[in-house]
Amino acid sequence: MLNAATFLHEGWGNVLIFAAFGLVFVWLNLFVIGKILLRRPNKPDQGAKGATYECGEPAIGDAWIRFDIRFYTLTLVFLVFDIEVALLFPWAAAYDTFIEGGSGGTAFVEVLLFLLVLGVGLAYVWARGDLQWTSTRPGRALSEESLKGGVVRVPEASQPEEAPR
Amino acid sequence: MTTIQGVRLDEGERAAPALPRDILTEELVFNMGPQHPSTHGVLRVVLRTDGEVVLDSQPLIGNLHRCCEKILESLTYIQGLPYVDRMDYLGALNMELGLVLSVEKAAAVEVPKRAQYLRVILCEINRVISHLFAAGQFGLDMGAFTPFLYMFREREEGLTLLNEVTGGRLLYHYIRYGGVTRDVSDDWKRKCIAWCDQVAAHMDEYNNLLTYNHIFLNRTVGVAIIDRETALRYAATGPILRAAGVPRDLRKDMPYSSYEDFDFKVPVGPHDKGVVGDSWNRHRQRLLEIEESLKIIRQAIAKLPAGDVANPKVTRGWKAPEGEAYVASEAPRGEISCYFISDGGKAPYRARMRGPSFYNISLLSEMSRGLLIGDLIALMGSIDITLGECDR
Amino acid sequence: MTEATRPGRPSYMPPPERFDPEVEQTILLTKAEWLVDWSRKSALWPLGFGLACCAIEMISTAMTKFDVSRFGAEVFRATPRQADVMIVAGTVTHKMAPRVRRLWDQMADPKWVIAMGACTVGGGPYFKYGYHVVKGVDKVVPVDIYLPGCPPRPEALLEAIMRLQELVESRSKRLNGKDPGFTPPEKGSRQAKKDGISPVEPWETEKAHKFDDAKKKQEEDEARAKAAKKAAAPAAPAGEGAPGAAAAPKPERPARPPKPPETPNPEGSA
Amino acid sequence: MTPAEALRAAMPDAVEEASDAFVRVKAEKIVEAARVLREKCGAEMLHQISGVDRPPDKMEVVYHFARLKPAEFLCLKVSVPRSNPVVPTLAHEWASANWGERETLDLLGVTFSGHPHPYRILLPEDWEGHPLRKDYAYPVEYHGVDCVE
Repeated sequence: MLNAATFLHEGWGNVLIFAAFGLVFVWLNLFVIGKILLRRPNKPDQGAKGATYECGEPAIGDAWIRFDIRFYTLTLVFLVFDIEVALLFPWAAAYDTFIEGGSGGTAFVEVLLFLLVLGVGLAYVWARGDLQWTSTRPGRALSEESLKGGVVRVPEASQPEEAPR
Repeated sequence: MTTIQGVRLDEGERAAPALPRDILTEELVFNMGPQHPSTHGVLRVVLRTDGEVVLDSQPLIGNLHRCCEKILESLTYIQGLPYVDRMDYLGALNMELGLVLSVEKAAAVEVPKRAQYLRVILCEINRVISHLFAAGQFGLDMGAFTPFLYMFREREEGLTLLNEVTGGRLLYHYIRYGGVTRDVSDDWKRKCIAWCDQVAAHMDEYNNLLTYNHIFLNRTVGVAIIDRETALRYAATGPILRAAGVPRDLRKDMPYSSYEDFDFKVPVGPHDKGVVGDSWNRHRQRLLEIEESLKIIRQAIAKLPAGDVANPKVTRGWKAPEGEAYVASEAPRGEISCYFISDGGKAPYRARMRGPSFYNISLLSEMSRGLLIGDLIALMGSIDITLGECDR
Repeated sequence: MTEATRPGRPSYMPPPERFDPEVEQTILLTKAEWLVDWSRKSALWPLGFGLACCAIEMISTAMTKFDVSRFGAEVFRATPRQADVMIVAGTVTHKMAPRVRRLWDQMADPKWVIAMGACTVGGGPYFKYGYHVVKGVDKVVPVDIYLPGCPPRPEALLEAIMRLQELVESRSKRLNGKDPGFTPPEKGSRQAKKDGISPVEPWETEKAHKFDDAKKKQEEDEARAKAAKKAAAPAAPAGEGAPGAAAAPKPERPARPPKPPETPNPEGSA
Repeated sequence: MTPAEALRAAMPDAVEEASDAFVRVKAEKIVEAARVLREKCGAEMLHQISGVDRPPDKMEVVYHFARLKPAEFLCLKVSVPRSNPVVPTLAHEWASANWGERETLDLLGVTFSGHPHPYRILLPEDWEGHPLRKDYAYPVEYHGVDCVE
C-alpha cells in the first residue's frame, strides 16, 4: 500500500529526485541553450575558414601520400600488447579467488606462460628492428642520395598559390 | 621549377631511385610556417620529411622586413636611432651601440669615459635579460614551462632597472652619438648591484631546474651539432660560434667602448656535458655568459668615473662629416656591425646593418637534414633567433 | 567597380556577405544571453601569434608579474581553431598580410581582434618610409580594440583586454534593447559599462571593408573631384634635401589616392 | 700579410685601387680575390655583403671578411655599372654569401651570376623595384592594400 513512509522506504524518493534533475537538464538544454545556440554566429565557409590550417599558409604538398610501412607494423605491435594487458586485468581481479581455491600457484604459472608466448613475439619484432620507428631502413627514402638535399624537392604543386576565391 | 607560395621548389624525382617500385614511399612536404610556437616570430620553414625524419628544409624569411636601412637613409641621424632598436627588440641597447659606434668612428666623435662605462653597464644588463629570455624560451620549446616563469622573474626586475634609467621597458633610445641621454643615480647603482647578486644567486636554481634536468639533457645533448667549420662557413657568430669551440668575442678580440678596462672570461667550447657545438652547449654557453656579464656590470659600477655623459658638440641637428667606417660589436645573438657611409648630408648615405640572426638562420637548411622534427625544434631554439634583426 | 575589387580592399579578401538581422530580433532573452556573454568574456583565449616587439610585451603580460590569467586570457592557443581573440602584436608587412587574413578567417566565430602596438593601429614608426609595412592592420582584418604604444606596456594590454571584455559583455545588453545606441565611452570604461554603452557586434559590420551603399558612392565622387583638382595644380617637389653629391632628383611621393570612405555611426540599436 | 700586398702579388692586373682600408678589384676576379684573402690573409668568415647605390652610373658591392687571429676586418670592393650590375657569386665557397647576395639582389638589384638560388629573400616574389636604390618610387598599392594612407 502506498503511503509516504513506504514511498520513501522503497526508494521511490531517489527516483523522484533523479527524475526531477533529469527534467531540469532536458528543459535547460532544449529551450534555454537551444535558443542561444540558434543565435550563435554561424559562418561555416567565410573566406578561408574551410581551408586546412598550415601555420597561416595555404597548405602545400599532399597529405594523402603513401607513408612508410614501419608505422603500420608499429601500430600492429602496439595492438597486440594492448590486448595482452587487457587480458591481464580480469586475471588480476580474479586472482584472490584462485588463491582461496588453492590453485594460486598454477594460475600464476599459467600467466607466466601467457606472457612468455607474447614475449617471443616481442623478441622477434625487436630483433627485426620494427620498434625502431624513427630511423628508416637503408634503401628507404632516407638513402644517401636523397639526403644530399639542396633545395626542397617536392613531387608537384597540388595547391594553387592564390587564396581560394 | 614549380612555385608554391613564393617557394622556388626544384622539380625532383619522387623518391630515391634505389627503392624497388612496389614499396615506394613518398615524402611529406609541409610548412612550419609564420605562425608557429617554436619559430620565435614569423620565420617560415618548408619541411620535407619521411615520417618524423626531416629530409630537407628551407627557411623563408622576410615576413618582418621593416625597411630599416631605407628609413636610416631617409631620416636625420638622431631620428634614425629608434629604428635600430627595433631590429633586435630583445637586445635593443646593443643594436643602438652597433650603429652609434660606427658613426662615431667615421666622424671621429670623442665619447666621454663615463658615457662609455654607462653604455657598458646598460648593454650588459640588456645582454643578461636577453639571455634569460633565450634560455627560458629554449626550455619552453623543450616542454619545460616553469623555468621560463622563474627566469622571467629576474628579467622583469632587470626591465624595471632599465626602465628607471632610460624610460623604456623594451626599446630604449638611450644611446646617442657621442654619449648617452641620462645619468644614473647612486640609488640606481645600489639596486643594480642587488639585482646582479639576485641573478647570480638564482643561477644554480636555473641549472638544477633546466640545464641539468634529465629530460632536457636527453633532448639536447649531442643534438644538431654545429661544428667550427660549419659555423664559420655560414658566418654564424656569438654563442653558436663560441659553443663550437672558437674563442671569438668582440668584447675581447676588438674591444670597443672601453671593454678593455674590465677583466672577464670568455666561456668557450665544450662545457661539462655533451659534445662541442651541440644544442646543450649553446644553452650552457648563454648561462655562463650571463655570469660573465654580471662580473662586468659590478666592475663597471665600481669603477664608474665622474664627468659628463654626452659630448656637447653633438647637438640635435648634428651631421656626420664625409667618411665611412665598419665597426662590429658583440650583441647577445651574435656580432652586429654597421657599414656606415656618410657624404656630409643631413642623413647617412648608407647604413648597412648586419643582423646576426640573418646568418644564424641560414645554416638551418644544411643542419636540419636527417634530424627528427623534435631535434629541429631543439636546433632552432638553441640558435635563438629574432626575426626583427633577421629581416631588418 | 564591384565590391570585391574596390580599391583599398585586399585581393585575397572574400566579398563580404550581409548579416540577416531577422534571426536576431525574433528572440529576446535576458538571463541566458547574459550567461553566455559572461562565460565568453571570462575565457578569452588569445591566439599565440607574436610578430615583433609587441609579442615580447605580450609574453611579459602572460608572465607572473602582470599575470593576464587574472582575466582568464592566459591560455595562448597555438592554432586559430581554438582561439577567440587574435592579438596582432607587431608590425604587419605586405608579405605577412595575406597570412594574417587567413589566420583570422580560420578562427571560429565569435572572434575578436586586438590591434596591439602603433604599427598595427596605423603603421606606427614605419608610416612614412616603410614601403613594406601595411599602414594599420584594419586594412586586413576587422579590428575591435586599438591599443597604441610602441610597445604598449603590459598594463596597457591588460586595459585592452578589459575593454574587450566590456565589448563582449555588452552584447547581451544591446540585444535586449537596453542599449541606448552606440556612442564611444567618453570617460573611463567603468562609466561606459555602467551606462551599458556598447559598440555594434564586430561580425555584423565588416569594418575592414568600410562600405555602405548609397552614402559612400556620393563621398567617393566628391573625393575624386577634389583629387582631380589637386592633381591639376603644379605638383610641388616635396621631400627633404636630396643628398648633395647625387645628381638624381629626389623622388616626390605619389599623388594620394581618394581616402577610402569612413563608416558612419550606425543610427541606433537593433 | 695585408690584403693590398697579397692581392697585388697574386693578381696585379685585377687590383684597381688599394689602400689599407679596402681593396677594389675587378668584378670578374672577385672569386679569386676572396680565395687569396682566405689563403694568404687568413680571412675565415665572410662577415657581411653590402650593396651601395652610387647613382648615376656606379653600383658598388662591398665584401667584409673577418679574420679571427688577430681579429680584424678585411674589405673588398667591387664597382659595376648601375644599368646592368652583374657580379660573380661567392656562394659556392662562402656559404654565408648565399643569403647575403640574395638580399643585395632583392634590395638593390645586383644580379649574382652562378648563384644557386637567385630569388628575392626579403620582399615578396612579385614586388616591383629595388627599394634601396636612390630613385626608388614608393608603391601606391600592393595586392589591393593601400601603401599610402
